[in-house]
Amino acid sequence: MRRTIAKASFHTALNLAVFALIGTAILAFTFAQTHERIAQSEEAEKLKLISQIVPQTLFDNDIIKDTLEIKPDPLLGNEDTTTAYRARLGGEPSVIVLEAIAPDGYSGKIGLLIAIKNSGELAGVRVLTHKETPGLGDYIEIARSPWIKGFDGKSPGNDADWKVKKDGGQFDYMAGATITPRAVVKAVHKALQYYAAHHDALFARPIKELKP
Amino acid sequence: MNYQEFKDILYNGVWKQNTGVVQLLGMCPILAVSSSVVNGVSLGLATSVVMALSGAAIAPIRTVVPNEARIPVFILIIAVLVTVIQYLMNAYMYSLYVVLGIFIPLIVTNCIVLARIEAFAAKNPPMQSAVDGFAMGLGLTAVLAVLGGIREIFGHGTLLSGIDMALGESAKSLVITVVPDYHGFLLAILPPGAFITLGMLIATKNWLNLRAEARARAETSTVQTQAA
Amino acid sequence: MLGALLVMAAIAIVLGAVLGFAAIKFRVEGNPLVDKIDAVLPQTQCGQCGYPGCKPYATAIAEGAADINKCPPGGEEGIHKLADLLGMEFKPFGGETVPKPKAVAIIDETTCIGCTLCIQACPVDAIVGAAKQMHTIIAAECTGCELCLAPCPVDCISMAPIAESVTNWKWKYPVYALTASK
Amino acid sequence: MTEYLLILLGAVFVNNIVMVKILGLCPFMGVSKKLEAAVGMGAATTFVLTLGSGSSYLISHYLLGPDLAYLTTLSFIVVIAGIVQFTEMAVEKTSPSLYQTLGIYLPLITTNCAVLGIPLLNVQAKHNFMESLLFGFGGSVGFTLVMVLFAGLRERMEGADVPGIFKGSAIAMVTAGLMSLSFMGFSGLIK
Amino acid sequence: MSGFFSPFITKPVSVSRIMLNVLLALVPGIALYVWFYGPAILISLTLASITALGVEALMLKIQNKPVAFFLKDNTALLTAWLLALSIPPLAPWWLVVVGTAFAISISKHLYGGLGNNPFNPAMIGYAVLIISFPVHMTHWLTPNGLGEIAFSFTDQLNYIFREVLPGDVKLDAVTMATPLDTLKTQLHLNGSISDILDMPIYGHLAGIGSEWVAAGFLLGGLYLLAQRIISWHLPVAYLGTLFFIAALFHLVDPTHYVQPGFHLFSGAAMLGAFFILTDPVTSPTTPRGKIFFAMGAALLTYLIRTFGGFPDGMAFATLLMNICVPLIDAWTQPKVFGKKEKQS
Amino acid sequence: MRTLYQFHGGIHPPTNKTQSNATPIAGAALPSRLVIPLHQHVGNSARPVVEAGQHVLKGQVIGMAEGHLSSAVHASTSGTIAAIDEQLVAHPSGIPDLCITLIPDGQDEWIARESCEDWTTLSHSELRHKLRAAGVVGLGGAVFPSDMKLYSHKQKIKTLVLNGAECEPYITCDDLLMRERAADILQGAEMMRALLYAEEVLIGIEDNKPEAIAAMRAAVAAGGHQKMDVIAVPTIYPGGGAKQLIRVLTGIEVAAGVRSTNMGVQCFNVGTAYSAWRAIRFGEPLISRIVTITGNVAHPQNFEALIGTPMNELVAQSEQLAGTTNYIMGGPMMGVPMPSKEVGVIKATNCIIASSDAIFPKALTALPCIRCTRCADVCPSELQPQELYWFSKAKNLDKAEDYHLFDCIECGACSYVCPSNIPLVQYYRFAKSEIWARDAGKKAADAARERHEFRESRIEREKREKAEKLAAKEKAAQEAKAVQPAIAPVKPDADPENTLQLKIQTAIDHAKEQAAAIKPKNTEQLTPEQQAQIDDIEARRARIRELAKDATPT
Ligand SMILES: Cc1cc2nc3c(=O)[nH]c(=O)nc-3n(C[C@H](O)[C@H](O)[C@H](O)COP(=O)(O)O)c2cc1C
Ligand SMILES: Cc1cc2nc3c(=O)[nH]c(=O)nc-3n(C[C@H](O)[C@H](O)[C@H](O)COP(=O)(O)O)c2cc1C
Ligand SMILES: Cc1cc2nc3c(=O)[nH]c(=O)nc-3n(C[C@H](O)[C@H](O)[C@H](O)COP(=O)(O)O)c2cc1C
Ligand SMILES: Cc1cc2nc3c(=O)[nH]c(=O)nc-3n(C[C@H](O)[C@H](O)[C@H](O)CO)c2cc1C
Ligand code: SF4
Ligand code: SF4
Ligand code: SF4
Ligand code: SF4
Ligand code: FES
Repeated sequence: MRRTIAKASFHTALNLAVFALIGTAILAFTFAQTHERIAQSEEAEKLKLISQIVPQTLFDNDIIKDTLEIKPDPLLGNEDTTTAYRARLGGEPSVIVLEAIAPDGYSGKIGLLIAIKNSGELAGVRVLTHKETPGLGDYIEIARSPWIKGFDGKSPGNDADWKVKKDGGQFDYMAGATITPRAVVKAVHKALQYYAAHHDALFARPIKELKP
Repeated sequence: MNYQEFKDILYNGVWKQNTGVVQLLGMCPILAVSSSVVNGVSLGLATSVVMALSGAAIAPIRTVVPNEARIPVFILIIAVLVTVIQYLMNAYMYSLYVVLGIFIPLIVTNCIVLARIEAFAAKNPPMQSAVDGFAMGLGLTAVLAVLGGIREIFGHGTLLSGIDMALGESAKSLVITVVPDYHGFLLAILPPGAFITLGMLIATKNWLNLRAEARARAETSTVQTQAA
Repeated sequence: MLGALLVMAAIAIVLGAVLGFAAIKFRVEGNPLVDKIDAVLPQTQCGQCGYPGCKPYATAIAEGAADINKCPPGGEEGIHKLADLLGMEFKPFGGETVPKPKAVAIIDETTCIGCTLCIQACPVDAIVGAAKQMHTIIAAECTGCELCLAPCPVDCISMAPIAESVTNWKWKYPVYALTASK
Repeated sequence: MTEYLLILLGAVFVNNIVMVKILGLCPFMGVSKKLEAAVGMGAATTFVLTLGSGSSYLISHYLLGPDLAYLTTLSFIVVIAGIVQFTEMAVEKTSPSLYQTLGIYLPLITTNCAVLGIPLLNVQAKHNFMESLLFGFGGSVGFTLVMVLFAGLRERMEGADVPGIFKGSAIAMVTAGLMSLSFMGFSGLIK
Repeated sequence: MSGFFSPFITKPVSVSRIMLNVLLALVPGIALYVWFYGPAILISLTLASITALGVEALMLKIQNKPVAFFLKDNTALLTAWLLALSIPPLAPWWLVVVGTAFAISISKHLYGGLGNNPFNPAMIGYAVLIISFPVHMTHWLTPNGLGEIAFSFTDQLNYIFREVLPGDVKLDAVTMATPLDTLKTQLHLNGSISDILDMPIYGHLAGIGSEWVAAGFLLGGLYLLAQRIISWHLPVAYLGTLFFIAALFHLVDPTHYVQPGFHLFSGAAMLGAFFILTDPVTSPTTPRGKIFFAMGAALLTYLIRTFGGFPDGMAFATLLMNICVPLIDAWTQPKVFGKKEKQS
Repeated sequence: MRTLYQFHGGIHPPTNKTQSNATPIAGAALPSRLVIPLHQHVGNSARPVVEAGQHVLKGQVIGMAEGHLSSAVHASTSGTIAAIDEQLVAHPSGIPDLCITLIPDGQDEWIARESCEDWTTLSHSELRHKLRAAGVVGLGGAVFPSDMKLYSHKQKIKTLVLNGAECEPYITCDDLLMRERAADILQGAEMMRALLYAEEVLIGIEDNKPEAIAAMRAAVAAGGHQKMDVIAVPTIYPGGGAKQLIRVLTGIEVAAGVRSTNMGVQCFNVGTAYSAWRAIRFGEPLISRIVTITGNVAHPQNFEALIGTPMNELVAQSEQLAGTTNYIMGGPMMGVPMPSKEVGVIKATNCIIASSDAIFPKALTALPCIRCTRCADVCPSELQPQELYWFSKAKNLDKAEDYHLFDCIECGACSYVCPSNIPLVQYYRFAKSEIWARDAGKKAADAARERHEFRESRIEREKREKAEKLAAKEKAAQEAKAVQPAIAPVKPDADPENTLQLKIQTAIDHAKEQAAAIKPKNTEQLTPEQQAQIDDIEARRARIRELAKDATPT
């Protein structure tokens, strides 16, 4: 009995191991072949998104590489460390791209990508993630409506303006769904305040290079 | 493998034993990824490739593997194939990869893959197994395409939206707006819509089968009367 | 690369060893499913399913080699039971396999020559008689399998459908035509 | 503590793996014709999924790490398949009565995509060990719950006067759709 | 033709009479609705009724069932009315049509029609609509006198059928979020209960107007009880549980959780307790089962209203509990005669 | 005052009793012919003991009780047996059954009767034997042989319940019997009490029969019966069901599948008590009973009718009106429609309703069940009729059984209140018969499996033995050969197949000759053993033919 168990165990183990090794080898090979390309794709994608809100004319550096780690901050609403991207024109800081989270959406957190010009003026905002009601609260997505473009060019200005029109502010909303825009407006406003508070640190060198 | 055999396997996979509307296997991707034609077809094709390759890979080694390790080994092979495809998609079709999300690795556990391997590849030679896998995958793709089409039209009023993700920017012009200024029947693109639409498809297949049977019966009876 | 290989090899070896161990340690014999299927079959032993009897058919089903809609004496109810037992979809009779009304065999005593061929054919010993004497069928034990018909050299056995009487009469299913077309 | 409770309840109701996440549908459709079968399948899945979630966490955290992340799928599924195979053999031998109820479902579990889906979601959501376990357990309890409810509905519907072409899987699919519609009522309950 | 078998006599009750009585019981609520909100609701009731009868006839025809025979049973009409009462009266015509058609065709006739459907058709219709067209489903009419401008019957007709508003009027001026919804929104914005309830849309117990509509439904419900068309178990267990849970939360934190009376008289609670949960086809049949069912529905209603993503939880609570009905029924079977306790 | 209990549910259909209970019981005219079925009771059919053409006297046994559970059948009047054959009987199936047709000779001449002044002189088993011989069966509807019910097995019975409830609408036969023959009923009750060793006798009568209650109370007082109570019970259908009445009178719930005797109660119909008394005291077998004739007739009334009287002859005496469609035996709730108007009155015939479209309108087309639970509210067995219906309709027999289908007493209260007009009871009857048939089939299959397996093992054994024998023989032959190689040349024994063929061929020819001749019974020149064997087979064959004719192999 003992011997057969040992033998069977050995046999099965060997079998499985051989296949596992072959499989792993193939996988490792594929990974090695593609991972560079994957990283590139991911970067390209990110760049595509960033370039939607950061005008081509405002930078000449490799934004993706010019990054900064941002620690959790109540003004940004982030709970984990996020990455900020910095656009420079002729070496001078021009735009910073921050990630922020609006915690009080209708059905949860709304993730935002916010580009702020050196002047403190907004370059653009995009929604990264959200769980708002499809068809009602999702007009904040660029794919659904241009609403989010309403932030373009806005500057911190008067606090009272940073509300939806219904509450006496300057931002549009869709009737029947004000919770969502309220949350986004509030979050963008706070991000601007964060920027104002940390402007210098944000553009400080050295540039943290992405490891290959 | 002759032509007839080839045709039989194909017919079996695409229509008679269709995974989506007959065998009801591999349904998670069918339901989750069929909110548009492009998504559906892309995952369907990826699955077809995996099925064909795994059929071909497993058929020759089926005798070597001891019984108790059979499932782990088969799964291992499938997993390797899937991961390879996943990386290729990740590298070369990034946006599509993002949309299909978790469902690419889940091809591994897509029941239809293992089910076909157990039911077919474990008993047949590699060539046939590959064809069978691919035919099954095609059947799946067909269901995904129809389902995706219906849901997309009802939900958004468009067809082929997102084709640029698969074929590149230039393909954007292929998107068809079926109903302009459409309100959007959101139910269709949400999970309930997926279930209900698939239910309708199954019923349609049942109906077609019934009709075909009735016609066949009518034919045989005319033949008989003629003979008489 | 090496790390990957090592990790996977380790996982595989551990798992394989455990499985191999389990395969021997936990080996079980027999297939209780066959008995369960056999219990559902009508035991007519007629072979209409294409197998020499109910048990062989049960074995074939258990192995997945036979469809569940092959036993006419079991009727649709039998198929339903098999489907339930095996977790499969119901499948109606197809082609020539259709159930017939229940019947018993009757030997016409005037022509029976006492050849005993029917006795040898009857799978349930429902025929009594000895060589060169009239044979007779114990109706209560006859399953109606018709296996005795073919061997009889003088065709003295016929099947008589079991007639409905006050004792075996059944209440009918209340039928209400709920269709628009009368 | 509340956090753990929310993960658990969220996995059972709000983000039900079948109704909302659309995973594990094949057993959901296939093994729900009879109540007992549904219960058996649910119990078997709960066992394997909880164990699988835990061991996947350990593997991804201690064996793979970030460098070998590309082996995630491969290693998870191989281990899960192993667990399933081992459990099946062990149960068959040690407890024939349990095997009667669970046995035939065990091999089917490997091809339940929830079994791989949940560990992968765990990795995605960066759950810690306890959270992974709870998420796995909650997910499979949710799976069991809807399986059992669905089986109840299907057993009842056997007597319904469903039009011919919808009999069987078509109406079951529609029912699953209406169930999932009902489950949308939970949305937003846990944010 | 039916067979000729015992019993040869039957009591003269019929399904259509029962349903007619239920329709009748809805009238007080509808009358009050018209009184407070104007006649728009009558338009959607008519629209829904026509659609329901049309779709029912079509589905019967396709299945080769006797059309007139089934149309006479009044159930399609009842489904239509209950659905029309649960969607905003100003909803565009196509919304009513889509909802009713879905309710009758998919949730009723795919299952074989009357008596076979596991889900409450009207509530399926409602759920489909609120998920698919949330915008239109949140535009409720402002009660008479509260709105900024008068909104005449022709204006309402114009809006329902052509989605146009008279000249300078904005939709916001004639519609509002329901009292429940407003409460939720305001709480979200950190309002406190007492401040919120001071808003002009609230009356004695709940929304001005809507509380009276609810009272109308309560009256109709009492009529149904008196007629023995429904049993007391469901409404009492539902309203009781809802009251109890609401009271519990309210006692713990009165600034965030509104009074229990508010819950009973807002949204669909009254309508649901007497007319929706009580749908005999989709609710349990055993007395104990009815109580469990209603308690579950009340709990879910409260949770969804207070913490969930929808302004009212009635419909989803009903549907979720509908799923459980077969099991509730199976597990609450009463003991049969002679099997109670062993006597010696 | 006694506390009465309640049972769940029940209904109050219009009673329609006043039509027929105003006139006293009339004697029915002697019919032109009597068709007496041999199977009128629960249990085995009686065995005919007369021959066609034979003259019989009133009360003469014409059918013998066969087996343990059975009852005798008697000639209802004197006359000639015209036929013993299959005829339509009072059974809903409309399938003919074995009947004895008797043409009365008009003399109405009794066979010698054995009366008994004092039954206490007889032993209990003698009494039971006499009841059995007199063909006394339950007249409350179940026609269960009464002698069987009067056997007090070890456990002691405390209460004897006499069922005079008569809860079904239209029927008044027990009412009239109690009004007119109360003393005899009570005598029967005393005798039953003695047989059962019961302490008390409770007589339950629905309170819509005040005259009967008064008459019975007067008789109790007059007869000086001790511990015997006449109790007015509320009028509610089915208050006369044995379990319901026992519940109302004693508070005991007789569990399903348990006999009431296990709980110390036994229940008899008042008519049964009356007939039992007549059988013992006057030696009169059960050849007549009180039958209510009502419905579409000019003079609804009760008759004392002979068993076997064609129903139309009886109804004619109440003057059947135009528009009568068919007859219903029993009441409107549980009665059965008769396959023909000519079928004979049987022991179970308590009432014949001449039905017309006005009295019992055609059932409306059923709608689907809306689960309104009105049926559950009235079910006296506390079942969930809507579930039973759902599963019966779907032919889901196991589930129907799980929901206690067999506790249904088929009272019809559920159908009565159903707003969808569903013939619920029909579905239950269907499901019950299917389950019985299925269980019978299952038993047969098990028996067949056993026989098959036995046969297999026998063949296996025979083969083995044969092989062993052959081996032994061969060995012997070889040894023999080795010893004496040249002596015995092996016989040219053609292979056995062939010989068999040959034999068969001759046999076939022989058979053909025989068939040409007129049915030669080759029974001459047989040894007594052979004769006995053949007789045996013939007898068995006769029995088998009978079986094949009327029974599933059970
Ligand atoms: C099903 C449903 C989903 C909703 N989803 C959202 C949403 O995603 N975002 C939002 O702002 N409001 C949503 N609402 C509306 C809110 O409940 C609330 O009515 C609204 O935000 C108040 O806006 P108002 O002040 O313009 O009336 C939803 C309402 C319903 C019924
Ligand atoms: C399923 C269902 C959902 C409903 N939803 C709401 C709701 O969200 N809020 C509400 O106040 N009334 C709702 N109603 C309508 C109320 O029953 C009733 O029509 C209400 O009194 C109308 O008043 P209101 O305009 O103040 O809402 C709903 C009705 C049903 C049947
Ligand atoms: C629904 C129902 C109603 C019955 N009603 C009566 C009745 O009114 N009177 C009666 O004597 N037996 C009635 N019976 C028959 C009794 O249950 C019981 O069989 C009978 O009283 C036993 O007495 P027996 O053996 O003398 O017939 C009824 C049975 C059922 C199922
Ligand atoms: C008391 C009562 C309540 C009902 N409630 C509803 C309901 O909420 N929704 C609905 O569609 N039908 C309702 N009906 C009608 C009917 O039962 C329903 O259309 C069936 O579900 C259709 O099969 C109700 C009927 C009654 C008698
Ligand atoms: S067909 Fe005949 S032999 Fe085969 S299983 Fe059925 S009864 Fe048995
Ligand atoms: S007697 Fe004939 S029909 Fe009957 S069981 Fe035997 S072989 Fe079959
Ligand atoms: S009374 Fe009729 S409709 Fe009502 S539950 Fe019973 S069977 Fe169904
Ligand atoms: S017939 Fe059966 S189910 Fe119906 S009420 Fe009577 S006992 Fe109950
Ligand atoms: S594909 Fe998900 S369980 Fe089959």
